[in-house]
Parts: sequence; structure tokens; C-alpha cells
Amino acid sequence: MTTAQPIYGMMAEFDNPTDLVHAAEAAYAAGYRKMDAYSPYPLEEAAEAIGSHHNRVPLVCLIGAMLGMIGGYALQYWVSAINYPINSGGKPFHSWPAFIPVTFECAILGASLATVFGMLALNGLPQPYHPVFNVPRFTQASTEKFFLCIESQDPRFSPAETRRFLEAQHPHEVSEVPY
Amino acid sequence: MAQIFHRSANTLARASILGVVLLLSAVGAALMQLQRSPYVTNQHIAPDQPVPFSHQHHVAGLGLDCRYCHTSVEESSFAGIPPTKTCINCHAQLWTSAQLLEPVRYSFRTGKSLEWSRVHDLPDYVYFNHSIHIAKGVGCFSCHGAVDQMPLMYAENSLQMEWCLNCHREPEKFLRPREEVFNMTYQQPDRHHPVTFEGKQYLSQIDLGQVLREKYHLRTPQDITSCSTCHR
Amino acid sequence: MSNNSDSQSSLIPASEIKPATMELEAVRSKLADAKGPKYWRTLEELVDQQAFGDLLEREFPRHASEWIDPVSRRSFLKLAGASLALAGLTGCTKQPLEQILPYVRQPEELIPGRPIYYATAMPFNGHALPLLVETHEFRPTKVEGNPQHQASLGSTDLFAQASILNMYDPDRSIAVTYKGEPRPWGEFLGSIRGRVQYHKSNQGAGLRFLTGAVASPTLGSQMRAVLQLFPQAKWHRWEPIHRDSIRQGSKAAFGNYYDPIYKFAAADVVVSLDADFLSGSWFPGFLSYSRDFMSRRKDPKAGMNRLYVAESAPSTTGAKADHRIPALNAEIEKIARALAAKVGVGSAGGEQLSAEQQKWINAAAADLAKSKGRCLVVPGVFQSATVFALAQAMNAALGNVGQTVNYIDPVEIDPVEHTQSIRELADDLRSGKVQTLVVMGGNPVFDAPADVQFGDALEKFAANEQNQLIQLHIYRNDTTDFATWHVPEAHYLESWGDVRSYDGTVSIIQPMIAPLFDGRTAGEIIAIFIDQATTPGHDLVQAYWRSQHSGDDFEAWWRRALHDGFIGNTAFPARQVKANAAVPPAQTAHVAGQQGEFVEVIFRPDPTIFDGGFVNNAWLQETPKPLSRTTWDNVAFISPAMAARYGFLRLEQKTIEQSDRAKNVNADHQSDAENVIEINVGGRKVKAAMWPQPGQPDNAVTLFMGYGQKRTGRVGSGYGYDAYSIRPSGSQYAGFGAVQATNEHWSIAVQQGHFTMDDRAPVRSSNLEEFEKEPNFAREEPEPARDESLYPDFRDKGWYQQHAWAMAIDLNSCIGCQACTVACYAENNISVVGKEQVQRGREMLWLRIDSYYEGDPANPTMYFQPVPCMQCENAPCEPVCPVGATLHSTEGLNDMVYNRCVGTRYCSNNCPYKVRRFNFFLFADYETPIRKLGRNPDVTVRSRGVMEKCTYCVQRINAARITAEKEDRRVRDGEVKTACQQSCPTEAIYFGDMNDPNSKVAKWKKNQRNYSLLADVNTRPRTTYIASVKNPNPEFEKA
Amino acid sequence: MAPQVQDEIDVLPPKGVRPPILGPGQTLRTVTDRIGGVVLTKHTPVFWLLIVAVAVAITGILNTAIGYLLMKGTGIWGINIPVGWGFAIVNFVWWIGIGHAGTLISAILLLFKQSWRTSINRFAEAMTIFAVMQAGLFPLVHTGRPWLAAYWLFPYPNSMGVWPQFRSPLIWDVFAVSTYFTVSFLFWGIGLIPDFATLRDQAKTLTVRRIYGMLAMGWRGSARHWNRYETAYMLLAGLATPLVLSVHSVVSLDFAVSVVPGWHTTFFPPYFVAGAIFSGFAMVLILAIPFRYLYGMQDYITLRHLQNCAKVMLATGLIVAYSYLLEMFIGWYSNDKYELAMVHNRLFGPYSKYYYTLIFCNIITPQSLWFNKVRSSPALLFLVSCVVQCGMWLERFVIVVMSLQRDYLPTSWGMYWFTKWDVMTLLGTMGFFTLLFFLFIRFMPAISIFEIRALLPQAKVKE
Repeated sequence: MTTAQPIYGMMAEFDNPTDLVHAAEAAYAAGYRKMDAYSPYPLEEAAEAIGSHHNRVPLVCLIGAMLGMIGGYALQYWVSAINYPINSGGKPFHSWPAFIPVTFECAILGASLATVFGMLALNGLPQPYHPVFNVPRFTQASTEKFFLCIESQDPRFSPAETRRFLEAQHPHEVSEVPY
Repeated sequence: MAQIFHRSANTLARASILGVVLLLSAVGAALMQLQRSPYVTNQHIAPDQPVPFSHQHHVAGLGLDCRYCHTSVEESSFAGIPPTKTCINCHAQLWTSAQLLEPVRYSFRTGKSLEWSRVHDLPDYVYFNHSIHIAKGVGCFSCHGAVDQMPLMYAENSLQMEWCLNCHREPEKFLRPREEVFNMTYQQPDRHHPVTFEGKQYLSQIDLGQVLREKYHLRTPQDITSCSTCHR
Repeated sequence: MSNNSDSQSSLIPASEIKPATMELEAVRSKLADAKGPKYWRTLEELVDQQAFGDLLEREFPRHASEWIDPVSRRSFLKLAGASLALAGLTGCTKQPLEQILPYVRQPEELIPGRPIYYATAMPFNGHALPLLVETHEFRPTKVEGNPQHQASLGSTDLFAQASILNMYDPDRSIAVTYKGEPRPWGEFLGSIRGRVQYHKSNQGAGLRFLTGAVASPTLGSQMRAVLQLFPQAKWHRWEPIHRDSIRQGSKAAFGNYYDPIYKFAAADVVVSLDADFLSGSWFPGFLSYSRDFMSRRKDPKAGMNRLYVAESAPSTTGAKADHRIPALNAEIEKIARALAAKVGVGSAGGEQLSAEQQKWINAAAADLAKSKGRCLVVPGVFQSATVFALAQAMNAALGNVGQTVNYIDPVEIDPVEHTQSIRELADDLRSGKVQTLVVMGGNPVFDAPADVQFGDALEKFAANEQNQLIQLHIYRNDTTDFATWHVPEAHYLESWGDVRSYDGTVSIIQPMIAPLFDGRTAGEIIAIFIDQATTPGHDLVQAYWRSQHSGDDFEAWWRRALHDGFIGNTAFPARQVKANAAVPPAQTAHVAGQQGEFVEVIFRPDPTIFDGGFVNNAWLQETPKPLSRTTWDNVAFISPAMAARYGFLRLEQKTIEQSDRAKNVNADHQSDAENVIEINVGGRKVKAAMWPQPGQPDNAVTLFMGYGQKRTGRVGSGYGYDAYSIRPSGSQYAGFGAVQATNEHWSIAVQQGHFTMDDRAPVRSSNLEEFEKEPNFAREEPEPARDESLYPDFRDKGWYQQHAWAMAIDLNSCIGCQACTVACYAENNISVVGKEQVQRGREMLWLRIDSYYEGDPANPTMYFQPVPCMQCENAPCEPVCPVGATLHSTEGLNDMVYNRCVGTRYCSNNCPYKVRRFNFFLFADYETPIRKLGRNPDVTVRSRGVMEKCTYCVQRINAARITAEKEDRRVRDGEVKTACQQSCPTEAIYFGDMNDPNSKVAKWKKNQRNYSLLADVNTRPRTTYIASVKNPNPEFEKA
Repeated sequence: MAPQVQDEIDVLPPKGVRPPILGPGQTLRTVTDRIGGVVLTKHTPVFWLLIVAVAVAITGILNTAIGYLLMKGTGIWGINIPVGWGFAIVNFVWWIGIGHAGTLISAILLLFKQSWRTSINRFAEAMTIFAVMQAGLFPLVHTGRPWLAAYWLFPYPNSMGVWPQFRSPLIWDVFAVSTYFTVSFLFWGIGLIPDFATLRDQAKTLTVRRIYGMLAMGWRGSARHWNRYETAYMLLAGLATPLVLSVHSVVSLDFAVSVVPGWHTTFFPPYFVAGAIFSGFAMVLILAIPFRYLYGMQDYITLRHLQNCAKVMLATGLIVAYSYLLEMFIGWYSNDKYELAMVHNRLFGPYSKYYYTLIFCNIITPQSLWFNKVRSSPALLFLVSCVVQCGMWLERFVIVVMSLQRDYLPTSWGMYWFTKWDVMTLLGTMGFFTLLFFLFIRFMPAISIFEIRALLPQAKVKE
């Protein structure tokens, strides 16, 4: 039962995390790469299984922290020692110990903003429309069901082949994901 | 149908986030500009006056010296607004029937003051002293602009603190010889218009300014950017 | 209207005068309702503006303009200066469009924006306070002393400083009224001319004048003229704080009236018999006396003088004494006798005196004997005639006459004994001998002796429709209730006149400004009676002096007199008089037969509102009274021991510390709920809030006069008790009465709760002997050395190099007179907050005078310490300000930038000296038009939510620096005087440039007695103190 | 909703056995329904309406007080010279302190892998955000000219050419508090995303689904997303931990940096942080106990959680007690006359009664938490928490007011009496806080659904 118009992928639904992870591992072993697992709570094994190990969020965080720190200190230094140096109770113009708290706060702020928005960006969110939502039962993905979706972009993907492969992983049900 | 959003929602969502960021920064920038705009500073706006007095005519045209009217500029904080008597000195003979000058004659007849609107109006907590600026070689032009080119009086500069600081931080960029203070046509020295001061020729304002700073014993920028210089 | 009244020589019946459409009284009563906080609201707000405007328009158009704009009718116009004076802190946002009004014809002497100083003098209690007045565009803004004048030497007292506020008082009498209804001046003139005609016809029978003590030659000559024209007329005098005892005393001693002139500079030993010559101008010559006295205490090594004080009410004079002994008023006389006997005048009458008193007498006598001709015995103006006679006899016996004391003709014109004079008048009023009574100044209904019952006499007088009382006064007061005609009096700053100072020197009083409310001077009123009604005040005065001046250079002479502020060598010459040694017999007034504790009741003028004339003066009301530091009320001093006896204090008082703690365990210092006691003198009773005052003699209650007025302005009414109501003519400054505790309370606004130093030694003091042994006693906690700090020394960065402004305050010389505090109010546009706010601890004064007590509460040692901003080099207030509103200038000033301040109050929290003040509300008066005229245009008027503090009068520094720079020179030492320094009678405050080694302040900083307050906090204050050194008699204990 | 449920849940387990983190018989489905149900249910409980109504009324009082303040000036409060800071700053420190527990639970316990945190971290974070909102109000309105302070405290290129004064602890405050608010908000926000997704998928009507759908930003539980999500969550926790410590340290520097005896002490930062966590956990209990009772959440917020909170309170309470002793000791040990006077003033001064009350509330009362009986009785815990909360407020009152009223020169010593406006403002913020909190409970999952799921046995992958 192949259809003319292209599809996003083939999706299998599982009842428990264990099945999902095994299916994912099998798919990976079968050479599938373009696929994704969906679970109602973080499932490290699944991520491992589909071959997603490291991510660049920590790097983004570090950059944010650096920018915040340098920016914060530079601002204070420029303001207090260069732009309008003022004698405040006989303290030095460049009273670095007094500049530390603000520098620190700026670093934290930069890091946090970078982390959160970096994470969202890397995840490509916001993305309120996504093909997987076309699968009616996918609403369960945020409750108690577990899904594995092999995407049509995958070179090894062929609707019939993949469906057969997935059905071999004794899922609760396999369905086609239209665009 | 499980989808609750249309495809376009993705683009929309991302665009709107971008939009909010842009909007906020735009508003910020606008406010920064507003606080410096003529709307706030009244810069370049000539207010209505009882008599459309033309500095251009009296200064450039007739060549009156500033001090003829602003008598106390050299010895007081306040430059002085000429009493009606001063106008009448000449206008007893000239334009005696001009309708424009009726308010002046009325004032003189009745002893009621002319009610000018202030053009250069500093906030009340700023204490500016004309005499000391004159004494240190700051030309009228530096703050009031080309008054001799103003048919109607308006403020050339914003008179905001950051503007004052320009000169209080680097006076040498603006100083001129004392004898040139009231000279509206004076030009700062550059390669083409050298200025001679005490027999020496200067080709750049900075050089001249440095010399004048020494000569007129200007206090250091530190001194004249101390708060109590202007605020009490 | 005036014409027809001219023609008829009979009295005008009320029916002929058309009634006003709106009673000015109604307006007044409305005003009366506005009290306390509402005080800084506008007049227009209280009175429905339209209605009031109309009223004035209809009644006397000449006044109308004042209410719409009091400025317009004046001889000046709003210029930049003026508009600056209206300065708020409303800048920042869009500038409002301001008008600028130039002169039509500009006066030559005026340079817009530059102040002009004129010399004049303030008549006070029968003598003159010579002044220089600063005017901006012809608006007087600040009063200073006249440096060339012996009676001022450049300094002033708090009354002179505050007097300017009375001129700008919106509660002043604003209109001539007939039975309370506004009338034009012309109508008044007509009516009075009528009476004058009538009295001419009857030799002036029934025509009476009542004035205070007059020291004005011109007025004097006018009065003489009047008395010639009306032989039957009489001129009565009443000054509630009179000096009758001196009059009687000098009669007794010399057979005639003389005023003593003391030369304290020449006296090594001074014995004061209740003489508070270091306390206030009610002691004529106070200013120059205190200067002279302290000139002998600047350098302990150079022949320091010694002061013995026996006093019945604790005073700042007693505080400065080397040996102070508290004594009942009655005992003072005994002490005087005993002392006199010891120095060979009269014989001791076997007085029973306490051991301490005896010891004090012996020591004093010994010292006096040691320094014949170089000592001085000073009797108090509030003491009995006997004490005066004895004192002068002693001075004669000690050969002081001509050396340290002289006698001159009385400064008062045709002196009389006031008590007697007022009583005569009262009797005549009762017996219907009076038809026309002209009361010029004063408020006899309120302040005449109680048993004279002047009010009741006036009621009898007023019962007769034909009788008229004509009152001239700057306010409408209790006496106004009986006045047929009331005429607003011109303030001395609005008047032409002349007045003699304590030594006789004449000053010409010249006006700074045209009368704001069209007031008249006494001279102008008297002129009506001698048919000079149309002669302006100026001509009256000039005419008199033309007649006095010989020589044809009058114009020059006159101009010089005006310029100098006094007429050369008009001081009275010393008279060669012989004090007769016959000592008058003792006389004590006893009032027997009351229940309650039988004690001595002492009456004193209030230290800040004097006889009550200043009751509506907000500055003086809020200025803490010396010693007690109370404000806005008068209290009744009783000794702590007595308070404890009554159970008013929580525990038996042994030490100041205990009383202090007892007072502060759970009492909030800003507002003390004090017990009320009832004082009963000869059956007359008054209830007063008691105040346990260390140093107050036991079994004595000291009452302060002037408070408790019913008819006064918004500032003065509703506070304190009326001591006059029980003041008997028999014993006006001290008598006997009964005291009873009540269970009532009255909350007092106090500006200081603790009077102990608590081992923190803010005041360092020593005595001569120990000082010689331990010259560096003041330096026990030296500041840490600069190199101990991690901070950079800003001197290396080019700061504090040009000028380094600094102040040194000599605690030896400070007499706690509060003149500096009031001067600061005037110079710096400081707001007044009212009693309630003071009780909340929100007083605004920039310069406070802390008082400390030490030792036995019965007779403690007292110290004064003026505390302005310390201008610390390591100012703790600065680094904590989030917006940088308080910073250091390159000259070491701790700048306060009001317009940048957002009001976190962190700076104040972090100020160890707590000298910062905060505008918790909109304290400054932005509405009342007349107030704006008096502001100093060189100082920003602070708005709500802004911190403020002493600036070392930075406006004066800048002015001086600009002048100096235009002349291409450094600022000279003494060129900048801070307001406090300038006003100080004893030159206790030195201000100048530390960097100039020859400056006074630099020299004082090098003085070994110089120390910094709280040096251990390492704030490096620019304000430092010179420790006090007393000079007790080494033999005292042996004596 | 059902008290009897609570009774059977709260029975003490046999000795030595600690109560479970989750009630028995939970599945992925039940978790979703029970927690999600609170939000998605059509009918709003009556008690909710009542509480919100009262809270709105009290918030009205707050607005009145602040409106009058802006009209009249700070003079309507009791502050004066010398006591320049009063209720406003006391309240500020108190509220900020309360906030700390939230971040601590969500961040620090996460780093320490304390699985019991998951049932309470969500509303603890909400508590933080709302508390910081109350706190942030005070530094602004306590200034004399809030309309200027609002922007002059931030560095922006203004026409005056002047800048904030960065040496001032108040500026540090501005940065610390605003950062703290932002970070707490982000932390709370990303925590909510997966739960929003759940609600989106559970909601009945399209509108509701759309609303939560937007909030969920299209979360679909992809493994790759979870991977980055977890990393970000951990990183935020790592950032929030030093942040939360720094915030109250900076607040304490407002005092420690000054020269006022009683403020000028180096141990203030740890002292303040401990106090903050102390009061914070008290607040968590004050919120958690009624919440689990009213919504029958005893299965998720079990006795275990209450006991653990109590233990943290006990620990931090002891640190606080130690700080009080240290304060006294240092005063005495320094032998500095001003410090000695400060100690004397605490013990015998005009405000000593406040000090003794504080000792009772913060040192004596918490000792009851040594007893298991107390730790296991929600009612008693609630009571103790309230007492501690008062104690912590008093602590700040003692520090701020008692130190200021008697500093260096005896002549300038003064007293401080608060006015009705002071009280109205404090009360008002409590009302506003309650309002915000109950709105949160109604419209957002008050317990983290996806994190609870992860705790279930059936959530584990079997080999």
C-alpha cells in the first residue's frame, strides 16, 4: 500500500520504554540513521539508541557566560575609570573588588539566557506544526505511549520495507506519517 | 485531525519572537533620541516674543556690541536683559511710529515691563555664571551660536549636561583669546585661517587652546567637572 | 471722605463708616484654622481666592495687586535671580517656557544677579543690633552683622538672623482695619485727624501713648514734640523683658539712671551674679561682650580669664563658667551680700548659705581681691536692684570703674520704670481718664503683669463708645481685639528710622524694600499728631539729623552714615559717678498660704522666641532651645531631684547617665510625653510641661515667657503655656509659688534624647593645669596614618591641591547661642517641618549644636558641640549612593547633588555623624508667593524625596572663587565666610583653605588641641574641633 | 479535596521505615490525570474562589498604600533620621529570602540527584518568582523619588552623561535581583514546556489546546530534544546554585559594606543565606501543607517531603542560631566600644523585646523539629513554619532598625515607630503573593508531571 504523495516517515507505537529502546537499537543496527524516538519523559537510553550522544548546549552556555562577564566588567570599568571618573569616598576610580558582584551577575545572566534560547534554537523550537502530530494517536506521546519514527529522508527508507521492519519490533501499531 | 496549528504557525511563531526583540530595541532607541530632541530641549525653536527682535539686524547689520544690551555679562552670573530704556535710547529717534515697536513704547510709557520668553533656560538647579566664562575666553558663539545670523532668537545648543561636559572636559577645543570673545565673526584657527595671539601664529585650535588654558589659568577638567561647580 | 472728617472736630460714630462686604476677620479665622503641617500651604488655598480677591479689590484696590502678585508693585521685577529663587527640582523632563521681565529703567547701582549689601540696624528690646543686609534685586535675603559696629563686630544673634522671616510672614497684618473691617488709609487718617483736633482743644487730656523701650532719637524728639503740643498727654512705656531692676539699682547706687558698660577683654576674673551676658541680646551688648570675653579664652597659655557664675536658672553662661553654683534667686542676693562683705562692701548679714555656695564665695572673693582693677562683678538684668547696687559697689571697691566697667547715660529715651508706667496706664484706663490710647508695637493685653489685668482695664476703657484705641503692630494680636483702629506696622527692613545701640552709638535704619503690606512706622503715626502726616518716614529721620548736624556737609555726612550703618562718635561718654557704699536693706517678696510644694518661681524670656514677639517665626520655633534642646513649646525647668521626688522619673537620679537611661529605656527621644505640673503664684495658676533640667536649683521652677498666645499666626498658635498669665508685677523675674503634680501629659518635640557622652568622648576637655601637663590630651585616638590605607591618596592624583576647604570649631568659645543654626536656615533655604515632624525625628537643620552633661545632675558640667557636615575625605556616605548623587569635589567638599538624588537614604544610614537631612514630604513651600521673595537665589530649593546637608556654603565658595579667578589670584583667607562662621558672636568657627599655611584654619589645625570627631572610624573629617580647656581656681578646694 | 484521604495517607509507617516518595499504585496515566486534572477540570473549587477573592481585596490595600505613598512621599512611613530604613527594607530582605528555597530545591537538590525534590520543585519555583516580585517592589518604592530611581539605577546613555555608581551595594542589588528573577523565570519556564505539551494533548477544547500548544512551543518529546533539554536543565541548575548564594550575599552586603555597628560584619553573607533557606523552607511548608490537603495531593507530596523540608529547616535553623551567637561573640570579642554598645542595645535597649521574641521564634521553636512526631504532623509543621516566618521577619527588623537607631553619636540616637501605611504595605504584598500563587495553581501544573513519571518503576527500561 504505497502512496503517490511523499510522506514524512513511518511511525511505530510502543507500550513501554523497553520495547521502544530495543526497536530503536534494532533500527540503528539495520542502518537507519534519520529517525527519532518520542517519549513522555526523558529517556537517555532512547537517545543513545538512535545515536544522539553529545550536543552543543554547553558550548553556547560558555559563550554566553564569557560575553556577560566581559561586558559587565568592561561597562563598569569604562564608566568609573574612563568616562566620568569620580572620587567616591576616596575609593580608587578602578575599584575592582567592588565591580566583582555585578560582573558575576552579568556572567550568570548571559549564560542562562544563552542556555535557554540556545537549547530552543538547537531544538528548532518553537515549532507548533510538525508532521508527527498528524498521527492521531501521537497525542499519547506526551502521556504514556512511546513512538519510534523512521523518516523518509533516510536513504534506506522505503515505505514497504520500513513498515515491515517496524512491524517486526512488535509495536502496538505502525502508522504512516503524512506531511 | 491531530494538528492544532497550521504549517504557517512555525514561521509565524519564530517571526513573532524576532519581532518582539526588534520592537523593544526600536522603542529604546526612540526614547534615547527623544530625550535629546528639540521637543525636550526647545533647541532651534524660536518662541513667540512681544517684539520680533532681530539679533541679525542689530548685531550683523548695525554692528552693535553684545555688551551694549547685555551689560552685566562681564561682572555677573546673569548677562542681563536690556531695560526698555535701552531700546528707547535709539528708538526715540528711529522707527518712532513703527507698529512693531508699539509694545516697547507702551512699556516705556506705562512702566510695565516687556515680557520676553526665555530662550536659553537652564534648569533651576544649574548655576551658570556668564562672567567667569567670558573671563576664561569662552566666546558667546560657543554656547549661543551665530546669534548675528538669527533674525529671531533661538537656542543653538541643547544646553544639556552632556553638552556642557564637552567643553568642561576639553576646554582647549573651544577657547579663544579674550579680545575675541564677543567677536561673532571669529574663526577657530586651522591651516587656512591662522590666528595670531600675542604675536605668535597658531594653525590649530588645539595648540592655541593649550596656550590659552595656561595663560588664563583654567582649572583642570577634574576641577570643573566636580558636581558643585554647577550644582548647589 | 477724609476731607469731611477733617472739618468736624468730634469723634466719628461707627454708623458713619460703611460696613465691609466680607469681614477680614472671617479670613483671619479661616487662617487660624490652618495649623501645623498645613503651615506651608498657600494663603489663597485657605481663603477662597476669588472671594478674598474681590474683597480686597472692593475695599482697597491698592492692595489688590499684592495678592495676585506681591512682586509686581515693588520697586523690582522678577529677574533671573528671582526665578532661580523659585527653583524647584522639577527639571530633567521638558523645560516649561519661562517669562523674563527686564526693568523699564534699571537703577544704576544694580547689577542683575549680583547681591548688594546695605547697612541698617534692628531695634531690639530698647537697643540696636547693627546689621548688613544682603539684597538680591532689592529683595532682602540674608541678615549679617555690621563688622565696623562695636555692638556687632560682624556677628549677629539668632533674633536678628530670624527677623527677616517675620518680614516675609504671610500672617502679617495686611490692612488698616476699623473694628476689624478693612479700611483705606485715607479714612484712618481722616478719623485720627479728627481726634487730634479734639485733643488739641483739651490740651491732650485723655490722650495716651504706649510704646516699648524707645532708643530712637528721632521718635524721641517726636514724642517730646507731641508732649509739648498736648501738655496733658502721657507717654507710657512697657517692655515685658524690661530692666527696671537696673534702673532702680542705679538710682540706689548713683542716685540717677545709668547704663553700665563692661569691658570683658580687660577682666581676668569675672563674677556673674545671675548675669547671662553669654546667652542673649536681652543683656545689652551681648554680642560684643561675648566676643570680648572669649578673646581671653582662645589661647589658654595667654592669660586665660576665669568665670564664676552663680545663677538661678541654668543658662549658656553658666555652661561656660569655670565655677558654677546653682542658687535660688533669693539666695543670689545673699551670695552678693556675702561676697560684698568679703571684698569690703557693707557687712555680711549672717546669711545661711550651703557649704558649696560658701566655698564658691570664698574662692571668688579671693580671686577678686587678687586682681583689683582687672576683675569684674556683673549683676544680672533679672536680678534685684539690690544685687545691681551691690555689684556696682563691689566694682567701685575693687577699683574696676574706668578699668573694666563704665557708666553712661541710659540708651533708652527718657527712661522710666516700665512696671510703674504700665500700672499707671491701667489705673487711668479703669478710672476712665483715657479717651484715646495709641499703642505702638507690643502686646500689653498678653504680656503685662498679671495683677495689672491690662485686658480687663481695656475692656472698661472700650466699654465707652467714644474711646478709641489705635494700635500699630506688625501682627494682629490679643491687643487688637480692643483696637478701634489697627494699622499694620512696617517691618524694620521696610522702614526709615534710627536707633541707639547699647553704648549709645546711633544707627540709621534704612529700608531694603518698600513696605510689602503698606505698613507704617511709629514715627509716621506720631507725625500725624504733630501735623506732619504727609511727611514720609525718610524725611522725618533726615530732618531730625539735619537739625542735629552742625556743618554744611550734611549730604555727604548723611550718605556716610547710611553707608557705614552708624553715625561716628555718637557713643555716650563715660560718666564719672560714685557708687555709694550704703547697701540697701534686704527685701524678699513672700506669697504664703498655698497647698502644694512651696517653691521659687523664676520667669525668663524664652531663649528662641524671646518675649513672644517671635512666636510666629518658624525658624526660631524649630531652633532647639539651648540646654534642653526642646522645640515648638516652652517647658518648666525643675531639678531632676525634684522630678524624682514627684515620681516623674523612673528611678532616683544619682548621675546624668542614670537619668539619661531612665529617660530612654522606652521613650522615643524625638517626642517626650512630659508630665504636666500646675504652678500657682498668688492664686493664679498655669499648667506647664515639666522638664527635669540638670543644673536647675532644687525647689525652683523656671518658666519661660512668650508662649501660649491665642491670637497669632499659623506657626505660633497652639504651643506651650502662657507664663505671663501668672507673672506678678511684684516679682517679675522670680517670686514664690506652689507647685503641684497633675496626671496630665504634654508631648514635647525634642531634638536630642541623650545628653551623655557614653565613653565616646565626642567632646574633649581639660583644665589649665592638666593641659600644661598633658598638652595632647585631645589626641588620645589619633587617626590611622594615610599609608595604613589600601586606598590611594587622592593628593597624588592632583586632588585637594588648589584649595582644600576645612573648618575648625573652637569648643572653648562656643556658647551654644544657636545664631549659627538660624543663620544656616536663612542662608540655605532650609525648610521648616513643624512640631509633629520634629517629633518624628525629621528636623531639617543642617547645623545642630549637641549639648552634653557630665557629673552631678544638680550642678553638672555642660558642653556644646556644633555639628555641621564633617566633609570627610573618606566619606562613608559616598560609596553607598547608587546614583552618585553625593561625591567629592577636587577641593575636598562632600558635594550633594539634589537633582541627581533618588532618595535611598543609604547615605544617611551610613553617616556616623547623622548630619544628613531628608525631605520626607514636600517640606519646601512652593506656593506662598511672599515666601519666595526671601529665598536665597544661589541655593536650590529642595524638593520632596531628596537628601540634603551642610555644604560649607558652597555657593559662597564659588562666588569668591569666581571673583578671585577673574582677578587672576587665589582666594584670600577670610574671603569665604560660611553663614555659621559669619554669625558666630565668639568667632568659634574658623573656615578656610587648609593648603594656605597662613590661613587661620590651617593654624588652628596645627593646634595641639585640634582633634577629629570619631577619628577611629577613619573618615578623615575636614571639620575638626579644638578641645576645650577650662580655667578653674587651683585653690578652689582649699577655699 | 477529601480530608479522609489525607488521614489514611498520613499514618506513620512502622519505626525505621521512611514514608515513600510517591503513594502506591501510580501509573503514567494516573499521574497525568491527577495532576493535569487540577488544571484542565471545568469546575473551579469554591475554596479557590474564596481565597482568590480575599487575596484580590488585600492586593487592593497594597495598591492604596502605594498610591498614597506616591502622592505624599515616604514620610507616610515611620522612617526618620537616624532610622532611614524601616519596613520597606525589612520586607525586601524577608521576601527575597523566602524566594531562595525554590531555587535551592529545584537547582541544588537536582545537582545532588535528590529525587524527592520532583514533587515540590515546580510550585517552589513559582513561589520564588512571586516572592521576588514582592521583594523587587520595595527597593523601588522606598526611594524618595521612585519615578527617577526606576531608570536612573540602570546604566543607559542619558543626556546628563552620568552613570550609576557601581561601588554601591544598591546597584549590586539591582543587578543581583533582576538576574535572579530572570534566571528563576527561565528555569521555571523550561520546566513547564513538556508539561504544557501534556496539557495540550489532554485538553478537551481546541482553544485550550491551542493556548497550551503555543506555550509548549511544539514540544513533541523527541529523544534528541530531551537530550539537549536535560543538558540545558542541568546547566541552569549549575548556574542557579552560585546565583542563589550570591543574591542573598549581595543583599547582606547592603549592610555589611556600611560602617553602622551591627551591620559592619564579615559573616553576614553566609548568615543571610542560611536564614534565607530557613525561611524559604518554612514558606514551602506553609504552601505545601494546605495545597496537598486541599487538592488531595498526598500521593505526590507525602510525609517524606514534609519531613525532609523539616530537616533542612532544622539544619539551617541551627546555622542561624549559631550566627546570632557569633554576632554577640564578635561584638564582645572585638572589644570595640560601638560593637559592645550594639550588643548591649540588643539585649537591654528599647527594642530588646523584639530581640527576645526573635530568639524564641528562630532558635527555641525549631528545636521541636528534632522530634519525629513533630516532623510527621502536618499541622504542627505548619504551625512551626509560621512561627519561624515571623521570626525571620523580626530578624531583619532587629538588624535594620536596632542597628540604625543607636549608632555612633548618642545625641543623634532615635527611635522608630511604624505607621499603618507600613503595615498595609507588608500585608498587601502577602495578599498579592497569595493571589499570584493560586492563579498559578489553577492554570499551570503545580507538580512537575514529566519528572514524576520518570520516578515510576514502569518508567525504567528493563534489560
